[in-house]
Amino acid sequence: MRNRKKTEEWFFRNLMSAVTYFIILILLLIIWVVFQKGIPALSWEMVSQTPKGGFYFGKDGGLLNAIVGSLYLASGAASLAWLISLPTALFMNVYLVRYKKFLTGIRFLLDVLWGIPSIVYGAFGFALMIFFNLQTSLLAGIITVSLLIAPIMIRAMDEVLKTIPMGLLETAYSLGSTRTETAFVIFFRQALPGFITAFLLAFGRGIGDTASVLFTAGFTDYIPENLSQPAATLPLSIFFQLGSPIPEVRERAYAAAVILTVLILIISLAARLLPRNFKRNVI
Amino acid sequence: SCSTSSSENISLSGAFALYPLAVKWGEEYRKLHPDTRIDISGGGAGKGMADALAGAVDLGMFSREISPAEKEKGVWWITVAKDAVLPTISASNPFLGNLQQKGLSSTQFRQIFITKEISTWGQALSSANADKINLYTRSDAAGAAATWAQFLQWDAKQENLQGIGVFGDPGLAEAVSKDPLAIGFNNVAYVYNINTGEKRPGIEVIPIDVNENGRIDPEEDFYDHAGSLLKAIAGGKYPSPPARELYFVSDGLPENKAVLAFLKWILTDGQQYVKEAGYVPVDTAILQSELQKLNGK
Amino acid sequence: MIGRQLIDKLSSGWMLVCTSLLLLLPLAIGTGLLAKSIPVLEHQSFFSLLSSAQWSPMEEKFGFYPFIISSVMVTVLSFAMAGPICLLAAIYLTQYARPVLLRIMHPVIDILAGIPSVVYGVWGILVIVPLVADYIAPLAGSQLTGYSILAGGIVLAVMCIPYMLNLLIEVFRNIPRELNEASLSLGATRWETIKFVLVRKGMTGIISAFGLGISKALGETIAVLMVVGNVVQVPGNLLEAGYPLPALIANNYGEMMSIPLYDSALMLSALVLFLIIFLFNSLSRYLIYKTELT
Amino acid sequence: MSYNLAQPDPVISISGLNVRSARSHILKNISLQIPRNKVTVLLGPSGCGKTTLLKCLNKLTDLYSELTVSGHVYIDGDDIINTGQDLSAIRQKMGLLSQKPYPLPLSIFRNVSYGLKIQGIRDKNTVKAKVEKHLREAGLWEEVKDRLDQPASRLSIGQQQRLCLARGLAVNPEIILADEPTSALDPISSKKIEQLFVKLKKDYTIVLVTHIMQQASTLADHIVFMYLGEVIEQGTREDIFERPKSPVLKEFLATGH
Amino acid sequence: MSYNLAQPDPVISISGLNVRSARSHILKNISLQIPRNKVTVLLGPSGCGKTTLLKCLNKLTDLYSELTVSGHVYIDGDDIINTGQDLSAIRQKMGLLSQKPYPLPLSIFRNVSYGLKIQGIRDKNTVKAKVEKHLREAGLWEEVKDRLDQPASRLSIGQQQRLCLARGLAVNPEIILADEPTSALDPISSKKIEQLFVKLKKDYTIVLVTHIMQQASTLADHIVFMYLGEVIEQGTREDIFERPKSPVLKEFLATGH
Ligand SMILES: Nc1ncnc2c1ncn2[C@@H]1O[C@H](COP(=O)(O)OP(=O)(O)OP(=O)(O)O)[C@@H](O)[C@H]1O
Ligand SMILES: Nc1ncnc2c1ncn2[C@@H]1O[C@H](COP(=O)(O)OP(=O)(O)OP(=O)(O)O)[C@@H](O)[C@H]1O
Ligand SMILES: [Mg+2]
Ligand SMILES: [Mg+2]
Ligand SMILES: O=P([O-])([O-])[O-]
Repeated sequence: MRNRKKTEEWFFRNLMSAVTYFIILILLLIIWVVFQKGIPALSWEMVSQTPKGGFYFGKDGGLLNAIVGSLYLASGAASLAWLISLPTALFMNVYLVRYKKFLTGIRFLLDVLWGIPSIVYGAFGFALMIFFNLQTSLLAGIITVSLLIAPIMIRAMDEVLKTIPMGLLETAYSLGSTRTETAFVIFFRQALPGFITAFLLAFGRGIGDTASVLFTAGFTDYIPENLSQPAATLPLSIFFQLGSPIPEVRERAYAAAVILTVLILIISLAARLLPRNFKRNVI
Repeated sequence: SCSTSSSENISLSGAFALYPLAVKWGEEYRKLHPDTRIDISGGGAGKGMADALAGAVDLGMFSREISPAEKEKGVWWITVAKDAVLPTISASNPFLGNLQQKGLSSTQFRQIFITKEISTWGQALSSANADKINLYTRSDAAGAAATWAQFLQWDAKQENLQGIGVFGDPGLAEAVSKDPLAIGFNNVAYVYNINTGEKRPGIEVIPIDVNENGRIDPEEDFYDHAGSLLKAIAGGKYPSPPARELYFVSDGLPENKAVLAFLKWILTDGQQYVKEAGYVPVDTAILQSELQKLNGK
Repeated sequence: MIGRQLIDKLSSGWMLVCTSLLLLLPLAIGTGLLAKSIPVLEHQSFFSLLSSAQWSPMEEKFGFYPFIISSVMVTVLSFAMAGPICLLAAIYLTQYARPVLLRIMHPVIDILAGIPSVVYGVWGILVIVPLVADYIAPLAGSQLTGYSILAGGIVLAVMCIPYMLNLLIEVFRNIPRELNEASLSLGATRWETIKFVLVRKGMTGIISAFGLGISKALGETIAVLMVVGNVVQVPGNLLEAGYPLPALIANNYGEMMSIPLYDSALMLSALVLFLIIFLFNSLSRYLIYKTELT
Repeated sequence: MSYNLAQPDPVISISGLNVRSARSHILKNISLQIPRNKVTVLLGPSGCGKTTLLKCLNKLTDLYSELTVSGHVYIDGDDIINTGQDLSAIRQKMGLLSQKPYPLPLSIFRNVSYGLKIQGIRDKNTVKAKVEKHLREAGLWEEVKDRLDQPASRLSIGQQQRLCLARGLAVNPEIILADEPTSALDPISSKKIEQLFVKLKKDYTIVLVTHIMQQASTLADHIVFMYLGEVIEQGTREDIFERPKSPVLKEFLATGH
Repeated sequence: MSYNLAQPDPVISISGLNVRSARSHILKNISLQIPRNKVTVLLGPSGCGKTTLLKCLNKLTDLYSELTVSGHVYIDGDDIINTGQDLSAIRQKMGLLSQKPYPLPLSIFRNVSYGLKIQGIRDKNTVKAKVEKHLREAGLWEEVKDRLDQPASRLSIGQQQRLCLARGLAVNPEIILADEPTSALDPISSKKIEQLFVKLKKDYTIVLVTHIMQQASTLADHIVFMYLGEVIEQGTREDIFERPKSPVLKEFLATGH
C-alpha cells in the first residue's frame, strides 16, 4: 500500500519535473534559435536608422521605422484598449455583481472575442476602414489592435477584480460612497497592481501581432509623424524581410526578432516588477 | 479619382514582391524631385488593387495576372518590370545531369504538376527509376504560381497545381533545395544571385525543352548565368509565360500630374534600377506602348 | 453633493457605453462577416459550402470541408500534446518547484507569448519539419516531406503552451493553501492531494484555461500555414498535409480581396471559424457550469 | 412575537421584513423597533440570520442577486426597501462594522478621512482635526499617530477593527451596526472595543451582534433573540437574561458562557 | 523558560525550534513537551505565533517556502523536522482542525471518507459505518444524514467546523491539533465541540489554541502561554490562572473574560 503510493508519487513527481524542464528546454531552444541567427546581423545601425534606398537589397539602413512604429502602435492600442477595458471591467464587478447570469454571459462573449484569430480582426478592421473611408494608417492600426487586445485586458482585469472580497464592496457602500467612487477610488486602488500587469501584458501582445496590422497599419519606411500616416511594425518587418530573395536581408529579419524579443522581455519584467511599487496600500 | 492626395504626395500600396523596387524608385526619384513625398506601404497584391480602386492610394503594386472580375471594375494598369518563373530542383537531385541534358517540356510539367500522370522520376526521364517526385507549390496566392500554371495549361490557375503548399518564395526555394527528390518553381531572384549572376547554393534549374524534341538544344541552354538568362527572357527565347509582367494599377488613368511624372520616370530612367532588385527590365517595344498609355492612348 | 450624483451618472453612462460597445463587438464582427459572405452564400448553398470538398475559387467552386477537417485535426492534435503537458508543468511549478523557478518562468512565458508567429513558423521549418520527415515518418514506413498535420500540431502545441501554462499557473496559485494543509494533515501524500483535491478544486479554471488554449490553437495562422503543407485534401492520417481554415484566409486574403466572390468566400471561412469558436466556447462554458454544480 | 417595545421615537422601524433565497426563507416576517441612543443586541445561534438582518438595515442585500427582500424598513421614517432614493445618503447615516474588518486600500489617515472627502469636507485642518478626534474615540490614536501614512493593511486585526470603527464614526453616522466586532480578537483588544461602545452609546444608536453573553449583558439596553430567521423574544437585559420565556432561549442561555 | 514539564512519556517533544520569515523571527527557540492523553492549551495574544507552532508539529510549514524552520520536533521519538521520512504517515497521526474550516471540494460523505480512502480502506460497508460513527462523534450526524451527497461547501460555518473535526477523527489520529475551533461559532455549537473534546481527551492527545479563557480553564490540563514568539510560562491550570508569574501573563489574564 505505502509502497505503491510511494511509487506513484515518485513516478508522477518525476514525470512532472521532466515535463516542466522539457517545456523550459523547448522555450529556450526557440529563443536560442532566434538569438543565434539574429545576433550576427545586429548592429547599432539597425536600431538607430530608418531604411535607406536599397536597404531591402542588403544595403545601408536600419529598422528604426519598425521599432518606433511598433512602439507607437502598441502604446496607442494599449492606451485605447485601457480606456475601454477599465470601465468595462469595473462596471462588471461593481455595477453588475448582482446579475450573476448576465456576468456569465459577458464573460462568455469575452472568451469568444479572445478566441477570434487576429487575421479576422485584421479583416474586420479593414472593412471598418473602407466603411469609414479611412486610409491605411497608424490610427486604423491602433483601432484594430485595440479591439484585439481589449478582451485580453478585460479578462485579466476581471480576474483581479473578481478576487476582491465582497466585504470591501459592502464597506465602501456602507460609508456612503456612490458606485462611481466605489469603482474608481476603492476598487481601482485595490486592483491597480493587477491592472498594470494587465496593461503591460496586453501591450506585449499588441506589439507582437502581425496579422491584424497587415491590412490596417500598412508598412512604410518612414517614421509616422501623425496618426493618419501608415506605420511599419517589427513583426511585419520580420515577416516581410523573411520573404526577401537576398540572404543578408533574411538575416536581418532575425535581428528584428531579437530586438522584438528584448522589447518584450523589458515589458514583461516591468509587468512583473512595476506593480510592486503600487502594492503599498492593497489590503 | 485620386482626390484624396495633394499634388506633391504620391501613395502606393500592394504586393510585397514589388515593395523593395518601389522603395528604391521612390528614393531615386526624390533625389530629383525633393518636394515630392512618396508613401509606400505593403499588404499584398489584392490589397493594392482594393486600395487603388477605392481611391485610398494613387497606385497599387500588382504582381499577378489581373482577373476578369478586376478588369470589370475598370482598373487601369501599366507594366513596370518583368519577372520569370523557373522550374527548380535541389542541387543534390540524383538525376541532375540527365535532367540538364534532356530538360522537361511544358507537357511533361503539366503531367507532373496538374494531372499527376507522371509521379516518378523514372516516368519523367523514361527510365525505370521508381523514386517518387516530391511536388511543391506556393501556398500563398502568388503571381509566380499563377504564371506557372498558365504556362502548363493556358486556362489553369494556381489552384490546379498539386503538391505541398509552402509559404513564400524563400520557403519554396528552401524546401526544394533540402529535398533531393523535390520539384518546384521560383522567381528568378530566388534562384540566382543577381549581383554575381551565380545560382544560389543548393538550388538548380530544370531547363525547359521549348521545342519538345526531348533534349536541350544549344539555343535552349542559357541557365548557367543570370546574365544569359535575363537576355533570353528579354529576347523572348525563354517563353512567356512563365515569364510575366509586373504592374502598377490605378482606378482609371491617373489625373494627378505628379503620379504621371513618376510613372514616366519609372518607364525611362527608372528601368536601370530594376535589375538590382532581381527583376527583368521591360523590353523597349513594350516601354514605348506603356508610355503611350500615360498620354491617355 | 449634487456634483457627486452628477459625476456618478456621467461615469455610469461612460461605463455602460464601453461595456455595450464591447458586447456589440462579437455581434458586429459576426454580422460584418455575414454581410460580406452573402455573395458566396447566394452563389452556393451554405450546406454545400460546408460539405463540398472541391475548392476551385477561380472556377467559382467553394468547398470548405477539407479545411474544416484539417482545422479540427490540427487543433485536437496540438491540444492533446499541450494540454496534459501544461497541466503537469503548472502543478509542478506551483506545488513542488522552488519559487525561483516560477519567477524565472514568468518572463520566459511572456516572451514566448509575444514572439510573432512567423518566428515560430521559421522555427518549425528548421526543426520540426525535418524531425517529422527524417525521424517520425520513417517509423510509419513512409517517405514524406515532413510538411504535415503532425508538424502543424507540434508547432501549434508549442505556441499554445505559454497561454495555457500562464492561465493554469494562476488557477493553481489561487487555490488556498489551507486546502492543501487540510488534505496533507489527513495523511494524504502531495500527489494524492493534487489528484483528489487540487485538480478537483481547480476544475473550472482548468476547463476554462484549456478552452482558451484551444481557441488560440483554432485561430492561429501564420506559423501553422508555414509547416502544415496546405494541400486541399481531407488528410487520411497525421503525416499527410492539411489546410486549416485560418491558413486559407492568410494565404489568400491580402492577394485576392479584390476579386469579389473570392473575397466573399474568404470572409465566409472567417465566419465559419467564428462559429466554430463560438460553439466551442459554449461547450466549455457548459462544462464549467456542470462542474460548478457538483 | 409582534410585541412592540414601548419606545416613543425609534430610529429604525422594521415591519413584515422577509428575505428569501432560492432554497430557503432566511428572515421570516420580522417586525422590530430599534430605540434611539440605546444599544440593541442581536443574539442567536449561528446561521439564524443576524448578519442578514444587519445588511437589510443598510440595504446591502442589493449586492446579492440571490436574495429577494420584501417588507419595510423605515430609517427615520423613510422606507429604504421600497425607495428609488439615493441610497448613499441613507447609508452615510449608518456606520457598519463588519464581522471581518475591511480596511480600504489607502493609508491609515486616508481611511478615516475618506468619509469626510465624500461629504465634501476638504479643508485640511478640519480634516486633520476630525481624523484625530475619531481615532482617539476608537482608542487607536496613540498606537498609530506616528505612522498615519502607512497602509492600513499593515495593522493587526484588532487595530484594523478599531480603524474601521473610527472610519465609520468619521462619516458622522447616527447609527452604528456592529457584527461580532470582537470575534477574531484576543481578550485585550476585545476589552478596548467594549469600553468604546459603552462610551459611544451616549451619542449613537448601536445595533450589535455578538455570541459572547458577557458582552451582551455588559452592553445591552435592549436584546433581540433570533432563531431560524424569526424574532423569538425581545426585551431589556433583565427580561432576557433573568426572565426568559421561550424554551429555545432558555436552552441557549443555559449553554452560553 | 526551558522549564520542563515532569511528564514521563511526552508524545511531542520540541527543542530549540525556530521559525523565521524574511523579515521576522516568528518562533524563538521554543522548547516544549506535550503530554500524552492530555489537553494542552496554547494561549497568547493575536499574532504571537500559536498557529505557526501548530503547523510546525505537522510540518505543514513545508508549504510555505518563505519560512525557514530549524530545531527539532520529535513525534513519538522521530524528529520530523530533519527527516527524509514519509511525512504522510506521520501526518496521519495528527488531525488538524484549522482556524477557519476548509472543507475539501467533495461531498459531505466523501469529505469524511477521504482519509479512509487514503489509508486504502475501500470496503463500502466499513467506510459507511466509519463515516457515520465519526459524524456522530462530531455531533453532526443528525443534521446531515439526509444530504450526505451534497457539497460540503453548502454547510454553515459551524457545521463545516464540525465536519472538519469528523474528517480528522476518521483517519484515526493519536493527536488532535485544534486552532481556535469555536471562534466563529455560537454558544450552542461551541458547547458541543467543547463537550466533544472532553470526551475525546480520554483517547487522544489534544493541542488546543483558544482566546476564550473559560474554554481554556474548562478543558486544559496543561497551559502554555506564548508572547511574541516565545514561550513565557507554562504549567497546570492552577499554575497559570491562579499563580501567574510574569507581568505580561498577569495583564493578559486581568483583561480576559
Ligand atoms: N447570499 C446568500 N445566499 C443564500 N443563503 C444565504 C446567503 N446569505 C446568508 N444565507 C443563509 O442565511 C442564513 C442566515 O445567515 P447569516 O449570515 O445572516 O447568519 P448569522 O446569524 O449572521 O450567523 P453567524 O453567527 O454564523 O454569522 C444562513 O443559513 C445562511 O446560509
Ligand atoms: N507565511 C508567513 N510569512 C510571514 N510571516 C508570517 C507567516 N505566517 C505567519 N507570519 C507572522 O508570524 C506571526 C505569528 O502568526 P500566527 O498566525 O502564528 O499567529 P497566531 O498566534 O496564530 O495569531 P492569531 O491568534 O491571530 O491566529 C504573525 O506576526 C504573522 O504575521
Ligand atoms: Mg454573521
Ligand atoms: Mg492563529
Ligand atoms: O506573387 P509573387 O511575386 O510572390 O510570386
